[in-house]
Amino acid sequence: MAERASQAGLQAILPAMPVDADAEVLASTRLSDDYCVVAFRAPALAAAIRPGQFVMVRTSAGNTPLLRRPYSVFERLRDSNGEVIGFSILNKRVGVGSRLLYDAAPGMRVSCLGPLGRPFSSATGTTEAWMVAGGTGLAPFATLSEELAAAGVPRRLFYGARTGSELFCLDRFERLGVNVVLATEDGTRGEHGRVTVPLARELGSRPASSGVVLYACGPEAMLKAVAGLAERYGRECEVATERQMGCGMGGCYSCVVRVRTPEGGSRYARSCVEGPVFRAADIVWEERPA
Amino acid sequence: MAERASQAGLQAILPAMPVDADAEVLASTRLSDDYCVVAFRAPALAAAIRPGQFVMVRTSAGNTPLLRRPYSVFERLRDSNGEVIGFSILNKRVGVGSRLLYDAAPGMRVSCLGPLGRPFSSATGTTEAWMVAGGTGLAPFATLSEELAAAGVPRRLFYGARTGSELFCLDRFERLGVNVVLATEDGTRGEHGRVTVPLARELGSRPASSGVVLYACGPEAMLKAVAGLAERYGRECEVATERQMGCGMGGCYSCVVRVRTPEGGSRYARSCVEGPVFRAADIVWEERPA
Amino acid sequence: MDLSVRIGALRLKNPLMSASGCFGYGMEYADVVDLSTLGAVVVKGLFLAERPGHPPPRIVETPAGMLNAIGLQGIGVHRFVREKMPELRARGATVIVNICGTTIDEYTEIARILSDVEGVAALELNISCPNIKEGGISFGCNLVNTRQVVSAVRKATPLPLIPKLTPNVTDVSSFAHVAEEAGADAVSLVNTFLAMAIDVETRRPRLSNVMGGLSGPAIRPIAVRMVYECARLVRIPVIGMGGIASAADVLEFMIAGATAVQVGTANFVDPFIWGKLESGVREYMRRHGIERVSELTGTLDIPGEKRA
Amino acid sequence: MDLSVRIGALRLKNPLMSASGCFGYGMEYADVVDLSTLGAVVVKGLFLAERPGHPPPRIVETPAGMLNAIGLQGIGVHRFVREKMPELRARGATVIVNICGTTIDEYTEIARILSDVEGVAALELNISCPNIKEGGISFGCNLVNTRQVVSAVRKATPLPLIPKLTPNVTDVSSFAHVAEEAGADAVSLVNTFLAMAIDVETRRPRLSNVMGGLSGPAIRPIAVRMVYECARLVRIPVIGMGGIASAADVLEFMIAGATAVQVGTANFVDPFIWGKLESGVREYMRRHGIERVSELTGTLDIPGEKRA
Ligand SMILES: Cc1cc2nc3c(=O)[nH]c(=O)nc-3n(C[C@H](O)[C@H](O)[C@H](O)COP(=O)(O)OP(=O)(O)OC[C@H]3O[C@@H](n4cnc5c(N)ncnc54)[C@H](O)[C@@H]3O)c2cc1C
Ligand SMILES: Cc1cc2nc3c(=O)[nH]c(=O)nc-3n(C[C@H](O)[C@H](O)[C@H](O)COP(=O)(O)OP(=O)(O)OC[C@H]3O[C@@H](n4cnc5c(N)ncnc54)[C@H](O)[C@@H]3O)c2cc1C
Ligand SMILES: Cc1cc2nc3c(=O)[nH]c(=O)nc-3n(C[C@H](O)[C@H](O)[C@H](O)COP(=O)(O)O)c2cc1C
Ligand SMILES: Cc1cc2nc3c(=O)[nH]c(=O)nc-3n(C[C@H](O)[C@H](O)[C@H](O)COP(=O)(O)O)c2cc1C
Ligand code: FES
Ligand code: FES
Repeated sequence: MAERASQAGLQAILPAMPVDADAEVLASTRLSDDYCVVAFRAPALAAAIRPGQFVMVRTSAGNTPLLRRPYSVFERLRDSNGEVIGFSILNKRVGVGSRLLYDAAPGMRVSCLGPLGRPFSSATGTTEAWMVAGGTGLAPFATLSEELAAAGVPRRLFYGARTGSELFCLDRFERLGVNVVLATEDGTRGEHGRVTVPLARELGSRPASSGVVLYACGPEAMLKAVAGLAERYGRECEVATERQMGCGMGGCYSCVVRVRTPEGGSRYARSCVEGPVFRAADIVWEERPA
Repeated sequence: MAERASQAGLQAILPAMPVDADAEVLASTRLSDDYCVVAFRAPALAAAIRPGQFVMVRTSAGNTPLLRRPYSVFERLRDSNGEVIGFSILNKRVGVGSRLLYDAAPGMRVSCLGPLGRPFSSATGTTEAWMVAGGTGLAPFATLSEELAAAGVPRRLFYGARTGSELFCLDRFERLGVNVVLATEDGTRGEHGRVTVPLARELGSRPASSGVVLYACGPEAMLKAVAGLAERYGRECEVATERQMGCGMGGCYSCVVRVRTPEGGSRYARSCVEGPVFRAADIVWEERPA
Repeated sequence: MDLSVRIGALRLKNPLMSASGCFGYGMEYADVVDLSTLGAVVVKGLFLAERPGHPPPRIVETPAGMLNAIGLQGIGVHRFVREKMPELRARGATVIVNICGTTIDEYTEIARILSDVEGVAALELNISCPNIKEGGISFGCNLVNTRQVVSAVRKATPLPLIPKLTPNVTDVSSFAHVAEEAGADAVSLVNTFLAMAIDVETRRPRLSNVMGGLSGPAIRPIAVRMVYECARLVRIPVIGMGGIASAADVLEFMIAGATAVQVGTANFVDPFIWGKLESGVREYMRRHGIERVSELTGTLDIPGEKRA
Repeated sequence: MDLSVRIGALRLKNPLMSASGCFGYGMEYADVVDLSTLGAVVVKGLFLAERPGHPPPRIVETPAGMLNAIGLQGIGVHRFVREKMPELRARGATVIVNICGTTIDEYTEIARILSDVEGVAALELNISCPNIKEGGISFGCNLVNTRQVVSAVRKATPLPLIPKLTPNVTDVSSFAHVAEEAGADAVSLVNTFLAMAIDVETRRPRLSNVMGGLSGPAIRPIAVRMVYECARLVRIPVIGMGGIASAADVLEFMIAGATAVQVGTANFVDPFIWGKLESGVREYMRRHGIERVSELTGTLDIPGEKRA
């Protein structure tokens, strides 16, 4: 019942049917030895994208790897006339598929299936939006920042990484009028420590009436900590989860997140269709996938 | 016994131990929609190569395809000082591995194992050498022509293809002082018909005492026809066979050719170690692999 | 050109079906595939009751394949009938329901319930799931149990009955034979191969369930062999699957003896595969002058052997 | 760091062996590998007499794997002893001979002959080759036959005896168990999976023998599972193989329960793999503070289960 209800809700949010774009790599920009931004030409797909949605990228036409890899859409790309021509992803090299994307050269064609999944709730009407990003968890916040800017919602980004050289694309967020708060675990830039340190302080210093909404994306431990802070300070919070995904379409049931049911129990929800964005309060955080 | 004897002979001919060169692609020259020449930097491997030998090329670092692919060495490449710096292959796109090679871009690194197999018998002392090539069977004759030129042996190339646009690199052979006789099945260039048509005529017009030796490489049917002509006209003939090869090193027993034994019987010989070059008279031509 | 095939009393538009567990309950793919164009939609395995499934990680990728141990998370047969069937019917899908049980009674009860449901075209009897301890594969690895469960369900339903065989046995064709004797209208194979993968850094299994089922192109050559063996032995149709990812793979299974095929893992990789498979099969038929796709079934030509 | 492992009375320098049929008679690789650095060289399967083998095509590539139906072309045990053993001895190789027979008498006779040959370190009893009609797999798919052939060969030789098991059975661990009871010093597994591939354009089998054995990375997850099952059941060492292509794969098999491993198909792809595997294993041991490689065997850590 619960599943059905939320899926019905979903359909209302997700009118766009996914397409499989035979996307040309327009550019690949290396940000470090591990991180890069890959830009794809895919006008129809990109035009339909909403912040928080993802694409399933086929990193190899062969069998290594066999399955597609999920990536948040990072930027929506426009030509000089402002027409949407494609999108980019922020990719971190961690294994075989992300390595192929890291090495992708302009001109290559890559099959990208999307847009997929449930986006962030519309930020219109929000008093103030705080985004919390760890590592590649930055990705969904570029388009969200655009949308917030268009809606005139004050926006802030808490952005953490291991070290200063892994904080990327800050100018892009500053250009969008985002107030950026940085934290690094080794203290080389911004606050020393996890991104939740400045977040906790700022949450604590706001009156409960100030209407702050939280959006988080990053490592599981960070999401859990942000969810905890949101609960403690009584803030609405949405988190974008990153589970291993076999299909991205609801077909395989691999990508599950344990969520609460209205009846007080819990169930496994497919994060590719009911997520990747969930209300933090809906997730049963005790359980932790490997 | 027979196997042992011929292997002992082999060792005498093959002093070079195979190496696995992490070869950089220096250039890839497309000759047509299907054919290309790929040049590799691999000085040690190239220096050891003898005409008729082959390399096992790992066309993908992943599992698609899993096994290496055998290729005749086409050219020995030299720098401006005449130092051997690498080799090239003449590649026809027929399937997954050859397609990857067709698409190989300069700078890529490709693992090449070689030199492997038994080369053509030394041509020194031969009165006149006639090479017979069909399609990519042209490949081993570039280095053989060089060797023949160095030894001052008169040399001739009968070269056939389906159509005129699939006859490649003629200038290279003409520069080496090779007399080139062409044939195409559709008659668009050279003699109309199979390459064995001009070959049979020329063989027939030579006195038996004229000391012509034949070398052939190409499709199985062509090899068989050339072997038949060699027998009919009493010429020594060596053929370079192209069997499916799993390892190229004698390990898997996949690449067998049926050869005669001294005792009058026959046996399967591994073409990667006892060949790919065989005396045409040693092969039992009746049996035909798919 | 006639792509239709016959599975017992059931006529399918074409031989292409989604494999159970790889296509959700069908509606998940309604936006990208016109469900009515598939030979059949085989839905995710259903137990009588809802099941939570195993904790993640539930899948792991392996060379040219994947392991899964979903644990048959599912909504149970009642919710399926209520919530999913109306939509599937509305889309014109030919629905085959994959049914699972831990006891023979559970199998027969699900079969009885589904027999009365409009739009259920056939039942696929899952006696081969490697991911649950109770039931499932324990039926499928034992000839006596296979006979019992197939016979019992046969009595419980008039619907076409398709036992799905496990490849984790010495002689799969003997299971096909027993299923035929027990009244099956067809058999489908293969389900996944029991397998495991270990993270050597942590020395832990990569799946929460320790073991899972291997699917994908990696298993295709074994699956083709098994389909060939079964099709030679039994007279009922064989539905082949295991690693199909192209029209050539569809044809390979049919030539080996399959009347129809299912596609699982490849649908994850490319949910738009269905049109490509169909047009690839059509193109082949055109090229080879084949009028009816069913003519292809079991036409393997072994040099030196007489054609069956 | 101690890489040595013990297989019965036999001490091996390290756990890395060539798989039978994938390394010729050993000397083929002497130019690229110092044979004395391998744990053991397992040579190509030998019958008593010479065998011509099957006509080509003998191999075909499949996704992340290959099929072979070589048909055990071979020089027979007598020529092997005369022509190959002296060279192998001279190179300091630890030689394990893979023996095949069509009758129990043939197995025992080969075993007797090899027992007197200097430098033969152990016998691997091939009761699992899918590529010959007579003998081979017919012994390996039947528990009674397995017991008989292992017992008989056990009586015929004092050499360490290693039956090689086929994966084409429902429960491979029961075969390991029977082999142990019949006096085996170790078991090795897996041999190849019976499989086939069809050229859809000609509708003919791609192998002259119609069926062949699947090897390579594709089968690894199934092989790891089988090694795990056997190692849990028997006390004798298990030698694991099937798709090993990296040091991580070696470690995966050992953690699953293997005392040593064999590498087949990957040696075709990279004959220089041996040094890479050894240094990879050493690097892992360094990183994890492991002094003896044998400590790794069977250390799979299943959350919630007690460590064996
Ligand atoms: C909705 C969603 C959005 C994502 N957005 C981004 C993004 O914008 N940028 C980005 O770089 N990555 C993103 N990821 C993660 C990305 O999908 C994985 O890094 C990628 O799949 C790894 O593939 P691989 O072949 O390189 O790694 P593999 O070789 O498959 O695995 C290498 C390592 O990465 C781990 N891993 C594999 N898949 C995942 C996963 N889904 N999440 C976390 N760890 C994983 C494995 O456990 C293993 O330790 C996202 C994931 C999801 C589910
Ligand atoms: C000693 C030797 C030297 C060779 N030299 C050359 C050369 O100089 N230039 C060149 O282009 N090719 C050469 N070949 C053939 C080349 O190895 C094959 O074309 C290649 O392996 C095909 O790989 P693929 O992955 O593209 O084809 P696959 O996808 O594996 O197969 C595609 C088609 O090609 C056929 N095929 C596969 N392997 C062979 C083979 N070994 N011989 C013939 N047909 C095959 C298959 O049966 C199939 O029909 C040589 C082969 C040998 C044994
Ligand atoms: C994620 C996943 C879930 C599956 N669930 C089921 C199932 O519920 N019932 C069933 O009979 N088979 C199930 N299977 C097996 C498939 O239906 C199919 O038999 C197998 O995957 C082989 O086909 P493939 O290689 O095309 O995937 C599942 C397979 C996968 C990959
Ligand atoms: C070409 C080839 C020939 C083989 N010959 C034999 C053999 O003679 N005896 C045997 O016991 N196993 C034989 N095998 C099986 C291998 O020894 C090994 O069990 C199997 O290939 C799995 O390991 P891999 O995936 O590392 O190749 C052969 C395998 C291949 C690929
Ligand atoms: S990724 Fe397949 S159901 Fe979510
Ligand atoms: S290719 Fe392996 S023996 Fe010749």
